[in-house]
Amino acid sequence: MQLELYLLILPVTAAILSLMARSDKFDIIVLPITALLYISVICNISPTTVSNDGYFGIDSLSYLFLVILALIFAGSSIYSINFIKHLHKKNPDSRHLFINGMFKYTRIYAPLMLLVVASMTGVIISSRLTLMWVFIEASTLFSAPLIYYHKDEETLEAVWKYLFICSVGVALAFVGRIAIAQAAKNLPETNLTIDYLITNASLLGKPWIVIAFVFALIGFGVKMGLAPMHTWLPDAYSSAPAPISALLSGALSACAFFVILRYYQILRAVDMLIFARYLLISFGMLSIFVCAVYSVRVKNFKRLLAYSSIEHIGILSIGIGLGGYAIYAVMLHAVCHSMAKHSLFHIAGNFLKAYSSVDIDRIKSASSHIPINSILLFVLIFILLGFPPSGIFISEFTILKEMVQTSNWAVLIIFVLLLTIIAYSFISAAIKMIYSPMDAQIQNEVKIKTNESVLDYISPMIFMGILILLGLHIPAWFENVLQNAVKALGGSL
Amino acid sequence: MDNIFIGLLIIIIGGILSIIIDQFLEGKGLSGYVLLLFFIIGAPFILIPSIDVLITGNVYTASYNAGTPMNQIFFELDGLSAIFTTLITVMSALVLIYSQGYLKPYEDKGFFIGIHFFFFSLLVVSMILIVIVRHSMLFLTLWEIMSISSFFLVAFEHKDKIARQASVNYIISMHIGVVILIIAFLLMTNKSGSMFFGDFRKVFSANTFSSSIIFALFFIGFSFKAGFVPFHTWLPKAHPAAPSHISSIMSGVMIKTGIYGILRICAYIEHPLAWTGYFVLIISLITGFFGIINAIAQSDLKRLLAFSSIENIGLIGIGIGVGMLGLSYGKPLMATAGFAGALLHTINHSIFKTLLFLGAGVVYNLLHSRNIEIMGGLIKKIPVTSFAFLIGALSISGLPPFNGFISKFMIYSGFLSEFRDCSNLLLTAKVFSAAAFALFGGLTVACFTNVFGIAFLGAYRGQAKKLTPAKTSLWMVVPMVILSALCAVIGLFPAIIINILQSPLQSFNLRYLPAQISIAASISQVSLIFVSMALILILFRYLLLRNKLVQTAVTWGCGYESPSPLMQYTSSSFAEPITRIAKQIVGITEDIKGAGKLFEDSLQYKSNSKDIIDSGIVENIWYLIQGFLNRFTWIQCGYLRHYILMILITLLVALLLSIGSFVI
Amino acid sequence: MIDSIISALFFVTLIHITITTRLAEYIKALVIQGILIFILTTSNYKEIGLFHTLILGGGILFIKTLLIPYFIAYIIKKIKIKREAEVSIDNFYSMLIAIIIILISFIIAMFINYFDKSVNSMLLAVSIASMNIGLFIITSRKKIITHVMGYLIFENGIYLMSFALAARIPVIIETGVLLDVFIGVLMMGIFVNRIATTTESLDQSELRRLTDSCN
Amino acid sequence: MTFAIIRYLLMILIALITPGIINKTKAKCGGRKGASILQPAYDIIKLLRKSEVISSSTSLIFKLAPSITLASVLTAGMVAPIGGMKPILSFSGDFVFFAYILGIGRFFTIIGALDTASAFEGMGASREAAYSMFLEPAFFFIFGSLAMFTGVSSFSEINSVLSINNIAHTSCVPGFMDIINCWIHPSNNMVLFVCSMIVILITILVEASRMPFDDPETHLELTMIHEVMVLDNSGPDLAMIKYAAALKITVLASLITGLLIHNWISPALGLILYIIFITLTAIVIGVIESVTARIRLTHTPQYLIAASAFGITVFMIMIAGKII
Repeated sequence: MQLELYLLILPVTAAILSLMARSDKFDIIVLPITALLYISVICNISPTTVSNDGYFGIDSLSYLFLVILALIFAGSSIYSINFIKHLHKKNPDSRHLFINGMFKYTRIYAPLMLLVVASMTGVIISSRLTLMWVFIEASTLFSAPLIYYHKDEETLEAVWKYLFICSVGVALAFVGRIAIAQAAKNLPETNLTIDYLITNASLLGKPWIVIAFVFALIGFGVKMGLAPMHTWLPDAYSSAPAPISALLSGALSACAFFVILRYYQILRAVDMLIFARYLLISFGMLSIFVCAVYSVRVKNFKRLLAYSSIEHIGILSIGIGLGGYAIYAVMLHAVCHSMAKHSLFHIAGNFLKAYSSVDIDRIKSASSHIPINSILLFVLIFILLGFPPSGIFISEFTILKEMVQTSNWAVLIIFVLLLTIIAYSFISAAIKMIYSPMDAQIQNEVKIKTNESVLDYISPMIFMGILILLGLHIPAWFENVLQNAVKALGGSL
Repeated sequence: MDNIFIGLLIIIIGGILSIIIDQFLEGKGLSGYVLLLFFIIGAPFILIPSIDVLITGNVYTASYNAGTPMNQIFFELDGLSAIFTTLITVMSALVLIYSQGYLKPYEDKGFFIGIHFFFFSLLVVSMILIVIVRHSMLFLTLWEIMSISSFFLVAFEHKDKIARQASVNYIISMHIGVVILIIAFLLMTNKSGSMFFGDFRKVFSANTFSSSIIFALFFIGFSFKAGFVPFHTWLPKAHPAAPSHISSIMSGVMIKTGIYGILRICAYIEHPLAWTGYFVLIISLITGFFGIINAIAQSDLKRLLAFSSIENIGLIGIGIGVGMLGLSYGKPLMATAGFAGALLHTINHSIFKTLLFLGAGVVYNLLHSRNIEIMGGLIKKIPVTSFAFLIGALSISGLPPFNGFISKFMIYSGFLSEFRDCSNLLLTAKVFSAAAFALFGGLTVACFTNVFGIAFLGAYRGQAKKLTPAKTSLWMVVPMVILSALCAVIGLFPAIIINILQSPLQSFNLRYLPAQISIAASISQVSLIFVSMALILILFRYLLLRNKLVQTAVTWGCGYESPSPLMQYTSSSFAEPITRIAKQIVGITEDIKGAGKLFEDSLQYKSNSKDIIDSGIVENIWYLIQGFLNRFTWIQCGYLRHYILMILITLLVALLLSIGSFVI
Repeated sequence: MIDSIISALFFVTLIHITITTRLAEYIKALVIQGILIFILTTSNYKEIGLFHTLILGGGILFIKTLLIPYFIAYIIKKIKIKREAEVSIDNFYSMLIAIIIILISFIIAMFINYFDKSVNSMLLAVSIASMNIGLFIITSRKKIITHVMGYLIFENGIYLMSFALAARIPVIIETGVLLDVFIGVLMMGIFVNRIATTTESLDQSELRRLTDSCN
Repeated sequence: MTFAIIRYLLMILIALITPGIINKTKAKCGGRKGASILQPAYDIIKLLRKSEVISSSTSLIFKLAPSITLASVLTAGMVAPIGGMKPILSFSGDFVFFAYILGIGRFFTIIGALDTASAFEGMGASREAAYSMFLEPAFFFIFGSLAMFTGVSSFSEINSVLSINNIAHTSCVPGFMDIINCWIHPSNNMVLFVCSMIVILITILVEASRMPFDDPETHLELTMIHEVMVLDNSGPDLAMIKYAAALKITVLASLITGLLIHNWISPALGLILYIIFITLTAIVIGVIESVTARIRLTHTPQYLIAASAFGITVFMIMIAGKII
C-alpha cells in the first residue's frame, strides 16, 4: 500500500474519532497528535513519479506543496488548542451535534478542520484531474461551516458568497476537465493521470488543452483568489475565526494554485505557453492592483490581510507567467507567503482577543499592552512586504531579476509602484495599531486583556524565524526540494 | 578581516543583552551601560584594521560561501571603506556615550530603552557591514536592515503623531530608494554576470550610454538615502522627530552611506561620460542651494540643521561631480581635488553636524522645545555646550581655522586648477560652481550667525523662571568637547588628515600631487598666524583694561527706557532680507491679523516655511495616485451578481481570445 | 437526431426562463430541463454502458426533477418569498441579451467545430448557451433563490457539454452530477440555518453588508 | 621676506590715514575745511586709552568679537599683494582664504552685535549678513575669471603672470610711462581689469559700509548697517573696530594695486605707486560718497546682485574672448 495514502487516511480517521468522541479533551489533543503523525509520514516519503494505474502519487511538485500543507497544519493545530478551550468555555453543555436543527460549532470544529486538511491532502497527492477536482469541491464544502462561526448576518453573507462563487468556479473548472477529456480522445487510456498526459502530449488536441487551461485558470482561480475572481475572499477571511482564515489563506489557496500548476504542466507539455503567459501576468497585475486599491482605504485589519493575500497570489501568477528564473521564485514565494500570512492571521486573532476588535482605529498602543504580539506583527508585516532579510525578499528579488532579463519594463514599473503603495498602507496601519497612544474613550469602552499565552504566538514566532533564515540561507535539502519542483515546471535555475 | 566580524558580533551581542536586561531582568537604565561597555570592547577590533589600512594602504579581502541564495559573498576593506568604518565607529561611540545622559529622562516614561539600544547596535553593525561588503544581494539586504532599524529609532518618541508620520514617510522613501537600487543592481548583475562588485568595473569600462544610465540609477537610488534634492523630503521630517542622538547619528553617519555608495560606484568608473559628471554637479548645486536657503527660513532648530545637512550633502556632491568631470576630461589634479574634497567634507560634516545635533539635544533637554524664537541667552546657562555649538557653527560655515574650511578649500582648488585647454562648457561649470560655492558660504554664515546669535546669545525670550540652571551631565558634555577639539585640530593641521586620504584615493586609482600637501601646510601656517594674532590682540585688550574699572550698564536702547527681551531681533526677522528675496523657494506663508487699521490694539503676525518639493510635488503625486485608485472601488461593491458578472466577462474575453488565436 | 430535438426544446426552456417573471415558471422550466437531460442520457446508453446509464438516469430523475425543484418550492413557501423574480433590467432587454448569447454560443460552437469535427455542434451550442444564460440570470436577477436557479441552469449546461463532446466518459459525467449534490447541500446549509436562525425573510434585500466600496 | 613684512607694516600704517583722506575729500567736496587727515588715528589712540562700558546682557563673545575681527583683517592683509610685490604669504587659491578669513571677522562682528540683545544691533547684523552674502559671488566671479585668464589662482601669481604677459613690450629700463603703455596694451584685456576694479570698489563700499550702501555719518540707527552693530562697543573695542574697518578698506584697495602694478618695476617705484593708488582709491571713495545719495534699504540687494551680474558678464566676455 502506498505511503501517501496514510496522509489521507490519518486525518479522516482522526475526524471520525473526534466526531464519535465523548470528551472535550479529545478535541484538544487530536489535532496536535494528528499533525505530528502527518509530519512524520511526510518525512518518510520520497517523491517519485506515479505509475499510470495509481490514483494517488507524489512527485517533486506535490512534495513541496505537502511540505507547505504540513507546516500550516502544524501551526493551526497548535493555535487551535487555546481556541478549542475557548469554545468549550463558551458553551460547556453536552456534546450533541445539533441544537435546534443547527450544527454546534464547538462540536464540529476539530472534525471539519481535519476533513479540510484531508481534502487538501487529497488535492495534492491525487494523480488524476477528476480526483483533484472532487477534492477541491470537498474542501469548499468542509470549510464553509467552519467559516460560519459568529452566527450573524455578515458571516452568513460571507459563507453564502464563498459557497456560491466557489461553486461557480468549480463548475467552470469542471468544464476544463471535460475539455481535457476531449483533447485526450485519441489516447487509448480513458482514466488519465498527469504523467500519462504529459508523456503522450504529442497526441493531445492542442486547442482543447488551451481551452481547458483557460477554464481551469478561471475556475480554480476563483478558489485561489485571483482577481477578478477574488471577490469572495476578503469577506470569508474577515468573518472566519483566526485559525480558519489562517488555514484557508495558508493552505487552501496554495492547493488551488497547485491544481493550476498541474494544468500549466500539461499546457507546457504541448508547448502552448505563450497565450497563457499574458493571461497569467495580466491576472496577477490585476490582483496586485486590487490590493493596492483597497489596502489604502480598508480599516479592518483582517480584510487588509485578505487583500494582501490577493496581492501575493497575484505575484505567484505573475511569476508563473514570466517563467525562467521566476518559477524558482514562485516556489519559494508560495512557501514563504503561506507561512507569513498564516502567522499574521494568528496574530490578528490575538489582537482580536486582546482588543475584541480588528478595527485599525480601535487598536491602540499595542506595544505597551501586548508587546510580544506587536513585535511579531511588525516584523511579520515587514517580511510580508518583502523587506529583507526574508524569503519573500529573495523571491521578489528573483522575480524582478526575471523581469529585467526579459526586459518587461512596463510590468516592472507598475509592479514596483503598486508594491510601494501597498507597503505604505501596511506600514502606516501597523504603526497606527502598535504605537498610537490609547485614548480614554476606547479605554472605557473595551476592557483590554493583556495576557499573552505562549500557545498563541509560538507558531508565528517559529515561522518568523524560519522566514528570516530563508532570507539569509536556504538549507540544502529544502533547496533540493525547490529545485526539483522547478524542474517539474521547467523553470531555469 | 575576521577581527571586524568579531567586533561586530560583540556589539550585536551587547544590543541583545540590553534588550534582555531591560525587558526581563528589570534592570532599568542599565541596558545603555551594557551596550556601551560591549561597544567599547568591540570598537578596537574594527578600528585597528581600519586605521592600519588607512596608514599602510594595503587592502584586506575575505570571501565566504554562504550557500543559496547568496552563494559566494565577498568582503573587502580598502581605503574608502576604512575611512567610513572609522567614521561610523568613532561617531557612534561618541553618540552612544552622549545617549547615556540624554535618555535618562525617558527611562521612567515607559519607553523601551532596551529595544532602542538594540536597534542602535543593529544600525551600527549594518552600516559597517554595508561599507565592507562587495556582494549585491547582501548589500541590499543590509541596506534595508539599516533602514528598518533606523526607522524604529526614529519612531522612538512614538507618543506624538508627528514622529509616527515622519517615520512612515522615512521608511517609504527608503523603500522607493532601495527599489531603484535593486533595479540598478539587477541591470548591473545582468550585464556583468555576477553579484560581485569587482565585476562592475568591466561593465563601466565598456563606457556605453546604457552603463551611464545604470550609473544614474545608482546615483538616484543612493540619493534617497543621502538626501539629494528632490529625494530629500524625508530628511526635514525625520530629523526633528527623532531623538537628538539619533538625528546626529543619522545626519552625521547614516546619510553618508549614500555618499559611500555613490563614491563606491564612481570608483569602478575609469572614464565616465561627461554628462554624468554634469548631471551630478547640477543636482548637487540645486541641492546645496535649496538646502541652505531653506535652512535660513526655519525656526525649528533641528529642522534647520536637517536642511543644512542637505546643503552639505550638496557640497559633497559638488566635490564628486568635480571629480567625475576631472576623470572624464582626463585632468588628474581636478579629479583628485574633487574626490579628496568630497571625502574630506564627508568626514568634516559628520564631525560638526554630529556636534551641532548633540548641542541641539542639550538645548531640547533644557527647554523641551526646538523653537529658536523662544530661546536666547543660553550661553549663560550651558556655557560649554554653547561654545561647542559655536565651534560647530564656525566649522560648518567653512571659516578658517576650522575643519570645514579645509574641505571647502579642497573643492575650490578643484574648480580653480587646470584651466589650461578646458572646453568652454567645463570652464563655465567651474567658475559658476565656484561662485555658487561662495554664495552657499555666505548663506551658511548668515544662517548660523542667526542660530547662534539668536538662540545662545542675547537675553532669554521665554519666562526666565522656567529656565532652571541646568547642569548638563558629563555623559553629554564630553563627546561634544571631543568633537569640537577634532574640528579645531583638523582645521589647524590639515596635513595629517590629507595624508590619510591618500589610501582611499587609491580606490579611484588616483594619487596625490605634492601640491595639496604644500597648500595644506601653508594653510595651517596662516591659520596658526591668525589664531596667535587673535590671542595677542585679546591679551593686548586685557592689558589695556587691566587696571581700569569696566562698568556694566543696560544695553543702549537708543533712549528707550525699559527694553524687554521680547524686543530683541527674532530669528525670522534676522533672516528676512534673504527669505524675502527667495520667498517662492522657501515656501514662506505669512498671515497678519488686524493690520492696516490705525491705532490697532492687537496686531498678530504668523509666518512659517514649508518644503515646497514635499508639499508641492510629492503630496500632489500621492493625491493623484489616491484619486486614481479610488476610481476602482466599485470592484468590491458587495453585489453577488456583479461578482458573477465579472467572472462571466473574464471568461468570455479569455475564451474568445484563446479560440481566436487559433482560428486566426 | 434526438440530440437535435432535445437541444431545440432546451433552447425553448432557456428563452422561456429569460422572459418569465414568475418563480413558479422557473421551477417548471427546471423540471422540464431535468426531463430533457434524462432523455438525453438514456438515449445514448450505448456509449455510456447500461450500468452507468441506470445510475445516471436514476440520479438525474431523483435530484434534478424531484428533489431540488421540490426543495426550492418548499423554501419559497416556507419563508414567504414574493412570487415573482425581481429583474434588475427590463424584460425586453433580457430577452435580447438571451438571443445574443445564443448567437454567440452558436458562433463559438462553430469555431470549435472548425478545428475539431468530432464535437456535436448543436449540443455544444445549447450547452454554452445554457451556461451563459444561467450566469446571466444570476447577474440580472436580485433574489438569492433565483441565483440558485440560475446556477442550476448553468450547471445543466455543463452537463450537456459533457455529452456534446465526443469523449463521453461515464466517470466524468457522473462527477458532473455531483455538482447537483453540491448545490443541494449548499442550499441546505444556508437556508436551513437561515430559517432556523433569523426571522427576517430573504427577499427583502440582497446580502451586501460586506463591501469596501464607498457607496 | 623681510621686505614683505616691511611693506605689510607700511600698509598697516597707511590704514590709519585712509579714512582721514576720505573724510577730507568729503569735506572738500562739501566746501568745508574738514578735520586733519590724521584725525581717525587720533580717535583710535584716544579710544585705546579709555575704559569700557559693557552691556549687562552680553557674554564673553561680545568681548572677544572686536579682537577677532581685527585679527581676521590683519591676517587677510598678509596675503594681499602690496605694490605688485610678493606678499608675506602666498599659495595657490589664497584669494579663497582671503574671502573666508574676512568671513570669520564678519561672523564675529555679527554675533557680537546679537550678543547685546538690542533690536537695532540685530537689525544691523541681519543686513550685514545679507549684503555680504550677496557680494560673495561677484568677488569669486572676478577672481575666477582672473584665474582663468592667467591660469593660476593666487594674488601674487596672477600679478606675476600679468607682468610676464606684458614685460614683452617695455623698454629696458621701465619707467612710469611703460606701465601706462602696459595697461592700455590690447594683450591685456582692459575690460577685465576695469570690471575687476569696479567690482572691488563696490566690495570696498559695502565691506567698509560706505555710501551708497550705508551711511557712516548718520545716527538714525534704523537706517544704518555697520555703525549700528557697534553701538554698544566702547573704549579699546571700538578702537579695534574702527581700525579694522579702516584696514579693510586699505587691504581691499591694495588688491586693485595688485592688478595695476607689475612686479618688474623697481620696489621703490612700486611702493610709491602703491601709496599713490591707495590715496587715489580713498579719494574716489570720498567723491562717490559725497556725490551719491543713500540707496533705499529694500533696493540695496538688487544693486549687490547687479554687481554679481557684472561679474558674470566679465566672465562671459572672457569666454567669448576665448572663443574668438
